[in-house]
Amino acid sequence: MDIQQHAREIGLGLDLFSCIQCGKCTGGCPVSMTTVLNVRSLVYGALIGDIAGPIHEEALWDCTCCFTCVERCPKDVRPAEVIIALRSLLVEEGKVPSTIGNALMGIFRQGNPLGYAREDRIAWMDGLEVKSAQEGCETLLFTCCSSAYDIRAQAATKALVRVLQAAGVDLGHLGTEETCCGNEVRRVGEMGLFEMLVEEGKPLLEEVGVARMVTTSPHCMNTFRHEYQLGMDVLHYTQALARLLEEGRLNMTGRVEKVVTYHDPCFLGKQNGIFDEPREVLKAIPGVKFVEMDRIRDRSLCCEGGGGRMWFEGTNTEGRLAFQRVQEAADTGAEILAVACPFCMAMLDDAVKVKGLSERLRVMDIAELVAMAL
Amino acid sequence: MSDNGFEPKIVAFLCNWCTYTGADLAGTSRIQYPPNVRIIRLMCTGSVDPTYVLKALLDGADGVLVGGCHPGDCHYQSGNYKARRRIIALKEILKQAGLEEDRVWLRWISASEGQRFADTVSQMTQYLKEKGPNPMKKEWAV
Amino acid sequence: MKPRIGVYICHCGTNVAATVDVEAVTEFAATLPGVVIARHYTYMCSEPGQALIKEDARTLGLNRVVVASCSPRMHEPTFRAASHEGGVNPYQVEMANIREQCSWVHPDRHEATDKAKALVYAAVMKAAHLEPLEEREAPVTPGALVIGGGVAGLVAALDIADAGFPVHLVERSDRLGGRVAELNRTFPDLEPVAEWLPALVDQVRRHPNITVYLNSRVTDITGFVGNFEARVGPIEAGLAPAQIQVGAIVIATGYNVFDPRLKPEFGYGIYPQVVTTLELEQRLSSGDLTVNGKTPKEVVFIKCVGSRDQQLGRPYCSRVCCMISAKQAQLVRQALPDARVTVFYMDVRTFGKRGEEFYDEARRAGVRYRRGNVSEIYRRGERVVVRVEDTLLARTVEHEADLVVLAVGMEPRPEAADIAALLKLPRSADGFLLEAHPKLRPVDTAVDGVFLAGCCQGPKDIPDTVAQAKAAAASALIPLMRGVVPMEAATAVVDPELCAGCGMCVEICPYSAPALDPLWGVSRVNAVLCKGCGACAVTCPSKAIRLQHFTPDQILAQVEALVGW
Amino acid sequence: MRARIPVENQDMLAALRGFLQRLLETEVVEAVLVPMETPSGAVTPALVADPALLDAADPLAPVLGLNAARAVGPVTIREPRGRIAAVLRPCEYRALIELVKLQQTSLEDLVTVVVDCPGTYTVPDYQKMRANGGVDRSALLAGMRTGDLASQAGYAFRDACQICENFAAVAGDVRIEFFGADLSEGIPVVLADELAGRLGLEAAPEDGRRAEAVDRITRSRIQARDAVFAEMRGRLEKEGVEGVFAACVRCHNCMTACPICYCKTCLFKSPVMEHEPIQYMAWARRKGAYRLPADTMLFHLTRLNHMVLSCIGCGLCTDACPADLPVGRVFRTVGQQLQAVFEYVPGRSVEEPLPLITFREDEWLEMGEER
Repeated sequence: MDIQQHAREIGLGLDLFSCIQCGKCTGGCPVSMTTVLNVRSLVYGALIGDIAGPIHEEALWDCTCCFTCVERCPKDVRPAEVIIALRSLLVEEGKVPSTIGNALMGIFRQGNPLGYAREDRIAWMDGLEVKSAQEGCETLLFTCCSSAYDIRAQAATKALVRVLQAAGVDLGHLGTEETCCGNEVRRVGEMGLFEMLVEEGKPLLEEVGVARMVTTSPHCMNTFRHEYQLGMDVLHYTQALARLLEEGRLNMTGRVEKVVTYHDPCFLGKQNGIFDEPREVLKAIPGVKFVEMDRIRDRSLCCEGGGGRMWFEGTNTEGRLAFQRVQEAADTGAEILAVACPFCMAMLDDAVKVKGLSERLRVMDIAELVAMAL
Repeated sequence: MSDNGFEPKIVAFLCNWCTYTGADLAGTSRIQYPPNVRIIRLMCTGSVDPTYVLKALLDGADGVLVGGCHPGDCHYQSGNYKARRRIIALKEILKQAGLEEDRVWLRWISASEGQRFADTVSQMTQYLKEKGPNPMKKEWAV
Repeated sequence: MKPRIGVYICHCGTNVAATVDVEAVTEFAATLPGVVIARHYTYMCSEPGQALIKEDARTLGLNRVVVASCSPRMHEPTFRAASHEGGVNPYQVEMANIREQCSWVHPDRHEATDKAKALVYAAVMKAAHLEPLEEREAPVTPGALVIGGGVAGLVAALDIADAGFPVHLVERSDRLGGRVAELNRTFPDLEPVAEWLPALVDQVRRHPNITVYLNSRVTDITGFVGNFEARVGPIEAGLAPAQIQVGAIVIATGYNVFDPRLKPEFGYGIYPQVVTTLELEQRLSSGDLTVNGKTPKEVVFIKCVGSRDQQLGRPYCSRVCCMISAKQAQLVRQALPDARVTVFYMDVRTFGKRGEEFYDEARRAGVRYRRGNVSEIYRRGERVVVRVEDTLLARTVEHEADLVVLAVGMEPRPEAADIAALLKLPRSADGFLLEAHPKLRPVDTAVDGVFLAGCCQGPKDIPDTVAQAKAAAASALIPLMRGVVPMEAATAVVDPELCAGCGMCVEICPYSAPALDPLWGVSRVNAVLCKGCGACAVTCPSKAIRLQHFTPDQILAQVEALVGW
Repeated sequence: MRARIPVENQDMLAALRGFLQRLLETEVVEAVLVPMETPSGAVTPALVADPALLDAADPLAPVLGLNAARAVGPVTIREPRGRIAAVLRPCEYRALIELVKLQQTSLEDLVTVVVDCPGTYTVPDYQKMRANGGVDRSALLAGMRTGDLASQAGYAFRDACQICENFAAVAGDVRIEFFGADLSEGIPVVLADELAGRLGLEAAPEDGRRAEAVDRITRSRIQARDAVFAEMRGRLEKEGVEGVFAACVRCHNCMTACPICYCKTCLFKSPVMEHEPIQYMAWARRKGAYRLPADTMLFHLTRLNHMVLSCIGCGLCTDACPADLPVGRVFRTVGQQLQAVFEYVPGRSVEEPLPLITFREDEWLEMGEER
């Protein structure tokens, strides 16, 4: 197969020669126990230019791009990039799972993976006054496609806008010009589309001329920070809320008398080191009793929503990590599992229903909890 | 090219630990280069007095090569950094005083860079051949 | 004295003579000012060649010798010695490099001969200006300073003291013995530390030549090989510091163990089941291996914690963890015969004497070695789960354990940086103190008279530490036993009549060799500190300070010869 | 603090003398180094310990025969010494700062009194002016007020003064400011609060016209300076330094007059530069002819190399040259370029290290690495 021919190029291009095959990558890979994907083997295959043994094409799509393998590698190798490079080859050959293909098409045509109409991107604003960023604002709010279109996520988006406005933030939004950030596009290996999104998105964002952008999703924040080279401060909304708290601008007069635990999103925590701000915000909500799960921060468990997995079930639909995760949350005695990412919201909300935990546990966005306390 | 059989004279001030040894290596490796360069061994480029360079130029040397250890490699910790400033100052003075600063070359050449030493001498010889003789060679009133 | 110069052109077999017309060069040399005799010979470095120089020097009354042959980096010492035997000052010998920088690189006979003449001309001109120099010596203060009271410091101090010299041993903590005192038994013999360390400490404490300073640190060091002055300050404030004079210094400041909190994936500090190898030593000493009141059934060792890790800036192997793990795994097997003991490793490096055998013994004792670098630890009930890919199975496993031991690596002590700053000692990128040469001078440092022992130079086990301590002691004894240290002859000197006291030479010298005399306001060079780089001489506009053997008149004479020829 | 030195009867000189006398009487200092008029009418620096003799002090005499920074050196260089005040022009103060870095003088126990300078005349011109009706000081003071400075009819300011853009007192323990000052309420002075207290001076508001006057003169001086630089560069390019200095008689007067040239014995007067008789023959044969004394251009180029970075532009070298060579102009022209390369301003601050005894590892990284 073609992948075999390209393996050597991948090995050279990603400078895999530091790899000592210690297995730390695969040992930490959240899906390595449920699928045949073994990232260490792939690195080895790419390194020696013989990938025929370890490759299992469909399993390549199991990777959630949580980057635990990258964060843990003692030799500064970036194992996940091998998977992305191999996906890229599959994309070029058109060997993409149909659901992922549809998502990419939706982004290409309508600027969102759900394929909804571009005009409907601001439907969530119904009942809110949000300024057009193009007319000038202090802070640009960037809504993830999920935050804009997904009904459950929309509620969190609305709550966030109410909270930010209550704190006096001069907020603007790109309106229907807002387009998918492409974080997952790059990670499923569609490099051409990703480059196009950057080429079109970067001038749009920069022309607004704001010093600060706040994203609803850690995924958008990640690509804007590391792959767009924007001349602005890109914050996740939990960071923005923590700052507002510190400046005394966020006043919560209500109470949320609940036991709350928190799930670290991989793109916020492991990949960008933002562990404390979400916790600070939750602990500041009057009435909240905050409890921790065992696997948190650097050792958090992935929800399996990243890296294109929002659009692809995976080769093992039984042993979902989200099922484990909601059980762990329920075991802490928490009534609310707080999240800070629309993908985590979708995956965990679903898992609560499947595991029959709806009576005991609710999945809520941090912004929703703060809004309840306004 | 204005060769005309003109053979430039290059005086080289080389540090003992790097470039002089590099020149020795060019020798033991039998790497040929033009005989136009004549070497004066000093312990360190930090001891190359600009007055020596001026003297050579005013006497009529067609070129002066100062060779030392690469930055960070000085046997005496920092002699090459000091030399760098002095040569920069000297070249600026030469330029301002209407003398030809491009006759003075500073090069970092390590003990293992025999080839680089030979290449440098070849380049400099060729450059000076094209540039022509130092006018000071005939100037008696200096 | 009017120059009487002998010039000797070497054929170097055919190396020079095949390309350079040695006879023509010799004839030319004979015409140069001051030249009394010019000869050429097949091999000047041979016995008869050297005899020629000696003989001429005596019979013709030579006071300068010029040898045109190979690079001075090759045979300058040879010809200096030969000339000296003939009564010529060794510093009035000059060489013209007509082999490496002439015959070997310029094939044209005419060109090579012409250049050889120029080089000989310049050498003769310089020789005429050369001054006689004296190789002098400075007396040495008998005594050594040993910094650090661990095994390395103890052994080094004992050896120097046994050789009859006073030793000042400075230790930060309130006891001697260092890290080894925290250990239970040592590999590969499983000998209890208690059987030999207290005796070593006692020997040091009772030694009449050793003064021990506990709770103390070195706050200042000045001087140079043979004559260092150090200030030893008590860490507790209020006590008076001691000022001590020594001829040599041994640094034995040891190491710190890696703090595994910097690898958060292991949950160290969160789970009581997770301990370090150093903590297990203490548990083995006390005999209490229980966790949460229960005897462990599953014990896991994790290797390379804080070693071989680029992310943490600790790319090096700590060299002892594989043996420590093998040792502790065996001891755990002995203590808990019912427990399963598993070691997760990236590579097993049990090198050295009895190393591989010790690894064999560990496996034969029932220790299971599984290849895989543990990625994560989390809780499951009363146990913890070690999540790791067994790379030989290519399968990720969740290995439940009651006790997890992290084989933590070594890292430089922060105090070593202070000592390095005091003495201007270089450190390698990993922060350990740097030896002068990795092969030939492994216990020396860039500063003469300062030596390294033990883990301050890099991770090592006890036998290597002791070997290095004994080597450092022996090296430190060289200046102490000689009683004198040689001084560079070609140092800078100041003409006080010319010196205006501007202090620029003081500013520019990296070795603090020149200093302004407070009484006379002129610069003076401490010849022992001067390394002869000559940076000072360039700085001085009136050339009141000059580097001997490379003086302006000597170099300008060379310039004139080379341009003039 | 800003204060005013009281003036009576419009007599500025008397006011300044009074100020200096106050320094002595209040025991701020034990002596004052100040330009004094000798009984025969010459002006020279002198160290004055007797307040009564300060009646001959003339800090406003527009003449510069030597750079007083050189005179400060011997009286401050080491302990024991007296506490003194030194009255200096800005160029003298800058030379002093350079000499501090070269450890030829010390700021310890020294009160520097820096006076705004309208420009000075050479010693011969000044003597001639005195003999022919005197120097019109009120015209100079008026010019300093308005920024409309002109030299006296029939005379020109010294060559260096005509292109001097650093004529205003901007540093020193005491700054005496004439530029832009209307002087009716006294002479503006800037000094430390503590010193003002000891001298009994009270705070006074700023005039506000100083910047305007200084700016005006600066602009015209820079214009003149740049014209000189352009002309000098043209000459150096065309004739080379050997052409510009062709008429040098090797008297070394430039070196003697230079306040920065601090060597006890110049390298070019030392045995290093003595040659064997046959060496001269070799040169003469090689070039056909050989200029004597030898090494004349080497002398000038080496002097440039040794001290052009510290050249503060007082121009005394030019005045000292018997062959009327534009020594100062060459030094200033070359100096401007070189000082810019090292971002060095001579005389600005003792904190700025001399460029050639310091270095940074991360500078000129491409230098020497050419392939």
